[in-house]
Amino acid sequence: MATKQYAFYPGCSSQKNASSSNYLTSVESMCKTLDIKLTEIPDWNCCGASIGYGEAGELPRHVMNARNFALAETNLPGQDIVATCAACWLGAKESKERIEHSSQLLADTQEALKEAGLQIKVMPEIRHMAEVLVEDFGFDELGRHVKKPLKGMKFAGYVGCQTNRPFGIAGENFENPMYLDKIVETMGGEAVPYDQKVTCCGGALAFSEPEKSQAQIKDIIESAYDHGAEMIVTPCPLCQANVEIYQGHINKKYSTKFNIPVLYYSQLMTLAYGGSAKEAGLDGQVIRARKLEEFAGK
Amino acid sequence: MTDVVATNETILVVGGGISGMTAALEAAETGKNVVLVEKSPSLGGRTSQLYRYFPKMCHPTCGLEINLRRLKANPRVRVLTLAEVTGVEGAAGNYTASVKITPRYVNENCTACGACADAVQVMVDNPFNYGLNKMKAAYLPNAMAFPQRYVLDSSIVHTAEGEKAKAACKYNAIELDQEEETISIKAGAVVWATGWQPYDAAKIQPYGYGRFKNVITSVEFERLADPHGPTGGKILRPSDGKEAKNVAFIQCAGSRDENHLRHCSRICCMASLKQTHYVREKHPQDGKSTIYYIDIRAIDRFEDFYQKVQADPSVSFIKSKVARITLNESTGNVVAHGVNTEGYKRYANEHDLIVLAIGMEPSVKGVNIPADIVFDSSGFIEADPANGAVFGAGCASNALDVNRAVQSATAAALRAIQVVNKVARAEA
Amino acid sequence: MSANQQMAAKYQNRFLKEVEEQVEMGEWVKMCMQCGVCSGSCPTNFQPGWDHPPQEIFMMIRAGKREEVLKSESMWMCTSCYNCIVRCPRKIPITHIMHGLANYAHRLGIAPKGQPTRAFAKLFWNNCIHTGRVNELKLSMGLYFKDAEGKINIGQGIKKGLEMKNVAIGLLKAKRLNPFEIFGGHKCKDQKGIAAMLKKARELESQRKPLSQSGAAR
Amino acid sequence: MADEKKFAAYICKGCGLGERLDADALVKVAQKEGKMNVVRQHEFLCNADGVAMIKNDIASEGVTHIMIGACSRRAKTDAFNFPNHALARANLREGVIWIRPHTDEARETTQEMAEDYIRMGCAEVKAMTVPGGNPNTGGNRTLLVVGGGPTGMTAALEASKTGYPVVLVEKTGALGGWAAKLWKRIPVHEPFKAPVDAGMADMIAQVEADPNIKVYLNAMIAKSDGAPGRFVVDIATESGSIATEDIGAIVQATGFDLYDANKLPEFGYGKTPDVVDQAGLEALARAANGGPIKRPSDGKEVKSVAFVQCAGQRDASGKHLTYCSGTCCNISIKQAMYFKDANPSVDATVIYTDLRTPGNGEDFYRSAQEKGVIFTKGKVATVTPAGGNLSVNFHDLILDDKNAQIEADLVVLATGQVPNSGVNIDAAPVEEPAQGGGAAAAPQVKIKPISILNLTYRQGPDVPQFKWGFTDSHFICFPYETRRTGIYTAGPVRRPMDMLQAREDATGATLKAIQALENAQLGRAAHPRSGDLSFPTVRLEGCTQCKRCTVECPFGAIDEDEKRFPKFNESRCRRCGTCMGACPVRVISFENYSVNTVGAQIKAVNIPDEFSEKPRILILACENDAYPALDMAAMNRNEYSAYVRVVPVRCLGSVNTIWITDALNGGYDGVMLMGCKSGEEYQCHFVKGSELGRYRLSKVGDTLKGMNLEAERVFDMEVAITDMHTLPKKINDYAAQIVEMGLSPFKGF
Repeated sequence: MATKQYAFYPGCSSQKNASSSNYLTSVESMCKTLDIKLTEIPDWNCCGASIGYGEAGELPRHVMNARNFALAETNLPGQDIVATCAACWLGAKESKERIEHSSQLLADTQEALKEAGLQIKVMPEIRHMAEVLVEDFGFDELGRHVKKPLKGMKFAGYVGCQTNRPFGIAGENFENPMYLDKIVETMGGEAVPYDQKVTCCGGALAFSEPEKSQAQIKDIIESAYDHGAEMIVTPCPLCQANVEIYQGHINKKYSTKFNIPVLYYSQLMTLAYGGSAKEAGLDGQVIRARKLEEFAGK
Repeated sequence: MTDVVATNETILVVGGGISGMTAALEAAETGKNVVLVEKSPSLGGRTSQLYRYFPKMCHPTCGLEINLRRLKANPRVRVLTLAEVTGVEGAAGNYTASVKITPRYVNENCTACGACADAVQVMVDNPFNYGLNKMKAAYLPNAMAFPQRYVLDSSIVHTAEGEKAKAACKYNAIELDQEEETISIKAGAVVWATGWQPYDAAKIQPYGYGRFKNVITSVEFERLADPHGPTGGKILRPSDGKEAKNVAFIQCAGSRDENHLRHCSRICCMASLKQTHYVREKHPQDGKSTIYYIDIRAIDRFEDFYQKVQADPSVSFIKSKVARITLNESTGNVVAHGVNTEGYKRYANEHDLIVLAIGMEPSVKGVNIPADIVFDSSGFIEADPANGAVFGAGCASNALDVNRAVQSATAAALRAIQVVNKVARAEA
Repeated sequence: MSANQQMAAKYQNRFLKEVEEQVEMGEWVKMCMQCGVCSGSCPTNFQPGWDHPPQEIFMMIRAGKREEVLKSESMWMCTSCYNCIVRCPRKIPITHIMHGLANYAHRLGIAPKGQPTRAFAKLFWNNCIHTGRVNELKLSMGLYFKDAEGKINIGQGIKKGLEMKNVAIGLLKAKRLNPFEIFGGHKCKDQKGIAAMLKKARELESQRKPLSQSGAAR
Repeated sequence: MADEKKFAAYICKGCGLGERLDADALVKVAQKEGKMNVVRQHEFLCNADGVAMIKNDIASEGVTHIMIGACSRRAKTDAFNFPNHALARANLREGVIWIRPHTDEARETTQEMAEDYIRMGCAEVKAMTVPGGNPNTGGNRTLLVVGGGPTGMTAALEASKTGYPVVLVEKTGALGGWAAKLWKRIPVHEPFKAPVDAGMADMIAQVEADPNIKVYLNAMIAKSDGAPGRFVVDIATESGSIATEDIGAIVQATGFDLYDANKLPEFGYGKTPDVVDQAGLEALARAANGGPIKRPSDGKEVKSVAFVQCAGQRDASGKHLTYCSGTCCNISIKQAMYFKDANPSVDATVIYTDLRTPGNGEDFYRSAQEKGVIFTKGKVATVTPAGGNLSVNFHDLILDDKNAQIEADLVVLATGQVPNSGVNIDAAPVEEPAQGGGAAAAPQVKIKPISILNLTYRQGPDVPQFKWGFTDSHFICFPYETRRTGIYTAGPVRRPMDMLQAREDATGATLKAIQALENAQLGRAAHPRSGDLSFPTVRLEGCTQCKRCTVECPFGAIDEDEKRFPKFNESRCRRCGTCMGACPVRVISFENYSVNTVGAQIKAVNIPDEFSEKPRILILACENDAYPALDMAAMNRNEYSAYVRVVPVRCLGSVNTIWITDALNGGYDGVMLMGCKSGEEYQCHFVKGSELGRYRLSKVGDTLKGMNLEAERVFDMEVAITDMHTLPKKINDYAAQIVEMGLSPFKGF
């Protein structure tokens, strides 16, 4: 019987072979160490993401999330829903709040769910994985499992937007959240202070208006470099992807020489917990994290 | 043991700032007996920490001197410093207040000669200057301090330093064995004049107070401009002691904000307009002030003060709530980012120093007033019959400027007098 | 109506009321006190093409500038970073209002034609509700091979595809892009249920916010 | 107090005085030159033992006059407190050892300085008599309240509640003032969300039911004569008969009038009835009685209304009101709610440049927004008719649209308050030209303002005005400082304000009025020398009837009697001594502060001969600001010249030029005068004291010429209490300048 059990909501990008499958891999290894049992919500569906607004409108978006709530509640009663993706977490949390605040919306949601033979009886809690680590475990506990401290490695903790605003992690500061830096330090690494910690990466604009989002990504990477970071670490798949995979384009456009690996906190933790490069999903880096690969090899 | 003669015809005034002093003096000069309780070691309160007043640009210590003269001349007011009211029982015309008195470790023999301060080496934060500098652990709270008597910081009392101080005093003024005591005082009516405190600027995250040294609050700025202050009146910015010539003022720092203080603090606009004068006073040639505002609230007779500042070429106004402040790491300057809403103009302006026109929080907030009192949603004491003979005065009752606070305190004094007169008639 | 009267027709609350009825969180627009902290907090605001920041959009709504607002690109530039929400001194859900305005303009069919984010949003949603989960490959292919109006455009697709070649190869190497997604890939089992559920939801929504009595007719 | 005077001097050796000074020598000075009957020194004079010694001398030796040679008169006042005894203090600590270096070279001059201060202290105390209090008191305890609006009624009710009878005079036929004409008022309690009943009916009922309050309606003040505690007031009633009342003190609550909207033709006022001012809107709202508000022109229900803020206010051009009335934003918000509460579909727009809703007004503002009132930051240019409606043409400052327009059924102009303060007694008698050019539109008939109080005072029938017709007051620390003792103004006549503030103000003014009559009864002074029992007396046989005292008194305390001699009304007097300073023949004095008490000190100083190279500089320092500044300089151990001798004065206004000429004749090399800032932003606690003093001193030049001395030998400087860092330098510079100039030839005459 695992110490902690959660209804797992991986989200579209964290599926096998999807754009953040390496996130999934490392989360699984991390959870093994921490003795966390994640049970995937059966037949979960997409949260609609923020960008969903354009076409979907209000109710359909909430209904999509409501379906996941209902599925979680029926199949995994009493378990909090845990999302690893910032957008999934935010979308779900938002829908939960709205439905809870409007009886009208709740009624409509139930009516729509009925079409899929579902119903919300109890509204489950929606948590982000980082939230779980900080609140249900705490840094001391997370530190207890460290076997190989990430000594001498400098990371820029890139929190970004959606794990930070508007909800954020309880007790954190919107402008300068510290939890990610603390995780890095707990794993024995060094978190460099820099001023782009919560700058937006451009989010969905990365697809539709790349030049706009890439301008923002450039600022983030530049500042990370300027403040001596060797790698960037983030809790958000979209941030990870945006900041990592467009470096080539940015180099072309701004004639920069960016080549900085962008990782997930779960990858660092897996490694610090003694996991292999594979368990940490390092093979999933578009920009290889050589230093970490060597570290894992040792 | 502190002994205080008080009866049901006595008026208890809580708070020794300008409102409390006014209430006490007006009542005493009308022939009533008053006990004035102040929690810090000397009277004067927050106004005594201001350099100048708007709109006359005169000095608060000038009025304080008069009030102290009135006090020295008036045997009807009994002043207790380092004293805090911890409980009030009873009802209108018959209250008993418990007052906790913290030791000063210096008795009335003190002549304020300063020998103890010369002897002591330990330095402690100077609260009168909002901790912007340090002072000897044996200190006179400020140049105007009344009672004019030194204080020993409790941190040194039971140390060798304490002994040094004691040894240095020829007049047996230092009593290292003084202990905290609680006395109870009878009163027919209570005037609650505990004033206000600056809102915690660190809570306004985008402005980086606490993260950026050169972001300070308006109350701290007053100390920088004051010749009695930590810099002797030079506006030196905290990060590197460089003279600040290009200064920005951000209005509604905490006020008019659902995330912080819901009310408008009333004084901040005028305070910033006033403080632009400080910048010009210190740097007539190349001083530059910028005020970021939502609405300039230069109310009633103050309007022409605003018009004069507007006419000053060294001051610019930008209608905008600054979105965030960042730091220029190379220069130490702070950069205000935002949009001028008059016609949508974006800006990122670099300043030597940014002053947050910090909001006014009633001091009663958080402190539980030991009597069940009706507050408004901002924590100010409301005028309400349910309060019996406990009357709010000054900034404990509303966000007020000095002039209005004094009016409010004078009115509170009359309300208190009405109660004790009734008692007197009953007892006669 | 004379030009003057047309002018004057503006600044009447007609459009504001329309927004309150039709737009998600639209009832908050009237609460803005024009401090501008949202405008200053918006990340894309500091880039070209961002013609009206939120606070200005709100003022335009109050001023009855219906066409200018609904046809504006501005709302479509929201990156959902939520800076405006956390800083607004009136706690106005600005991000959602911007989304709501975009969606309303889209529903009315007067949102800017060829607005890439508008197109992507449509594409994304259809992609994700098709099987219940996003098919990233199809999504990106769609993004490249369909123009903003949703029409297939091979030439453009190949061009964009080439631009993105390195990215794609990178992801492929990293096993973060699965070519076989093109033949199905991730999907929910109960697609029927999802479809029915969403159909119902759309019905209900259009009942709650019937366009007919809205400004669309005007 | 027995005429038998016994003088005692006490010299303290504490705080380093013993080490730094030759105390025995000081004792000798006090005995030989000071001619003190008893002289003692003490190691630690201010402690229980030292004070006991003094009290013992009072008891056993019958000492009546005490000279303390110790610290500043501002220090240890609790210890050195001997009621009913004359007290002078020689400032040896802050005045001498703390401002002098502790060196052997300095020792001689330091000792000389100390000895002079002992001489001065002895001379002063010998010239003093113990103040006995003003005998010319009055016992009237009735308050006169002028004005029957909420301010006046509050004053009446509060006074009655405190146990004082009230006479309330209202010029109209009903109580309530403007407030009685309101439909609703701004809320003053949580929740600050909606307009509430103005509560005037209750208040009027309370006043009418109060046996302590006597109300005169349709009545005016025909004559106010006398002084606090003994005013005699004639009240002209409707019937034409005159009622006479004995009054102790007066509260003037004459309120405000609306700014005349006819001066705003550009906003269409007067051209169409559908443009109203705020009072006009209140009338419409009362007529509607909670139902939909109809517009005047055609009785059509108002579907859209626009509020124009700052109409004729905040106008730097001088054409209209310069100031902001402070209340109009909340009033317009309230009035917009009238419409929204009756019918939410009405379009209500407030056009403002700065929305001013301080304190919880912010809640009221938010509440209006929730109700759908629209706020537009803009500047209105014109209001013009447009097809049966009105078109408000303005510059939208947010969208920067100069040609923005709002069509409205009704337009409300927020025109603000004009104080109703009677005659401006300081106004030049000559007909002033019509204000600006703007009002010229309507040909102006100059109506002489009607006096409100009709005071029989020499200086005029009403209280002096401050700015823009608002009645005078110090305005910051001491809002109730008045230039007409015992007469306190309250409410919008002092400053534009809403009802809540007005009622608070009225309550405060009532206390001050009660205080004034109580103090008058005891013969004590009012603020700032509250409790002072000294009062001015005049030797009429010496008076030349030059009238300077009657003209200059900042408080209008002095009238002229039928024989045209000055008539002092002591309980109007504030003891500043300006009259004493003004008197060319020096016949005015106070028991403990006179031409002599200061003159004697000046003469007592030992003047070294002109070859000694030791100049003497007299400093006459305002005791409220300059003297404390010198004290604080000393506490900071900021050193300054040993050549100066400082004499505190009550006010620069009390400085009589004779002191200066005597000093120069006596061989002083220079005189520094330290007074407070004068002029519009005056910082003088006697309002005009320092200004009048300066004016007088500007004439000293001729005297100097007469003596053919350099003009620089008299130096008048403005000193603020914060100058403790700069003051010592200024003193030293002046001393150097004097040395440069050479010593005065008048020594040893």
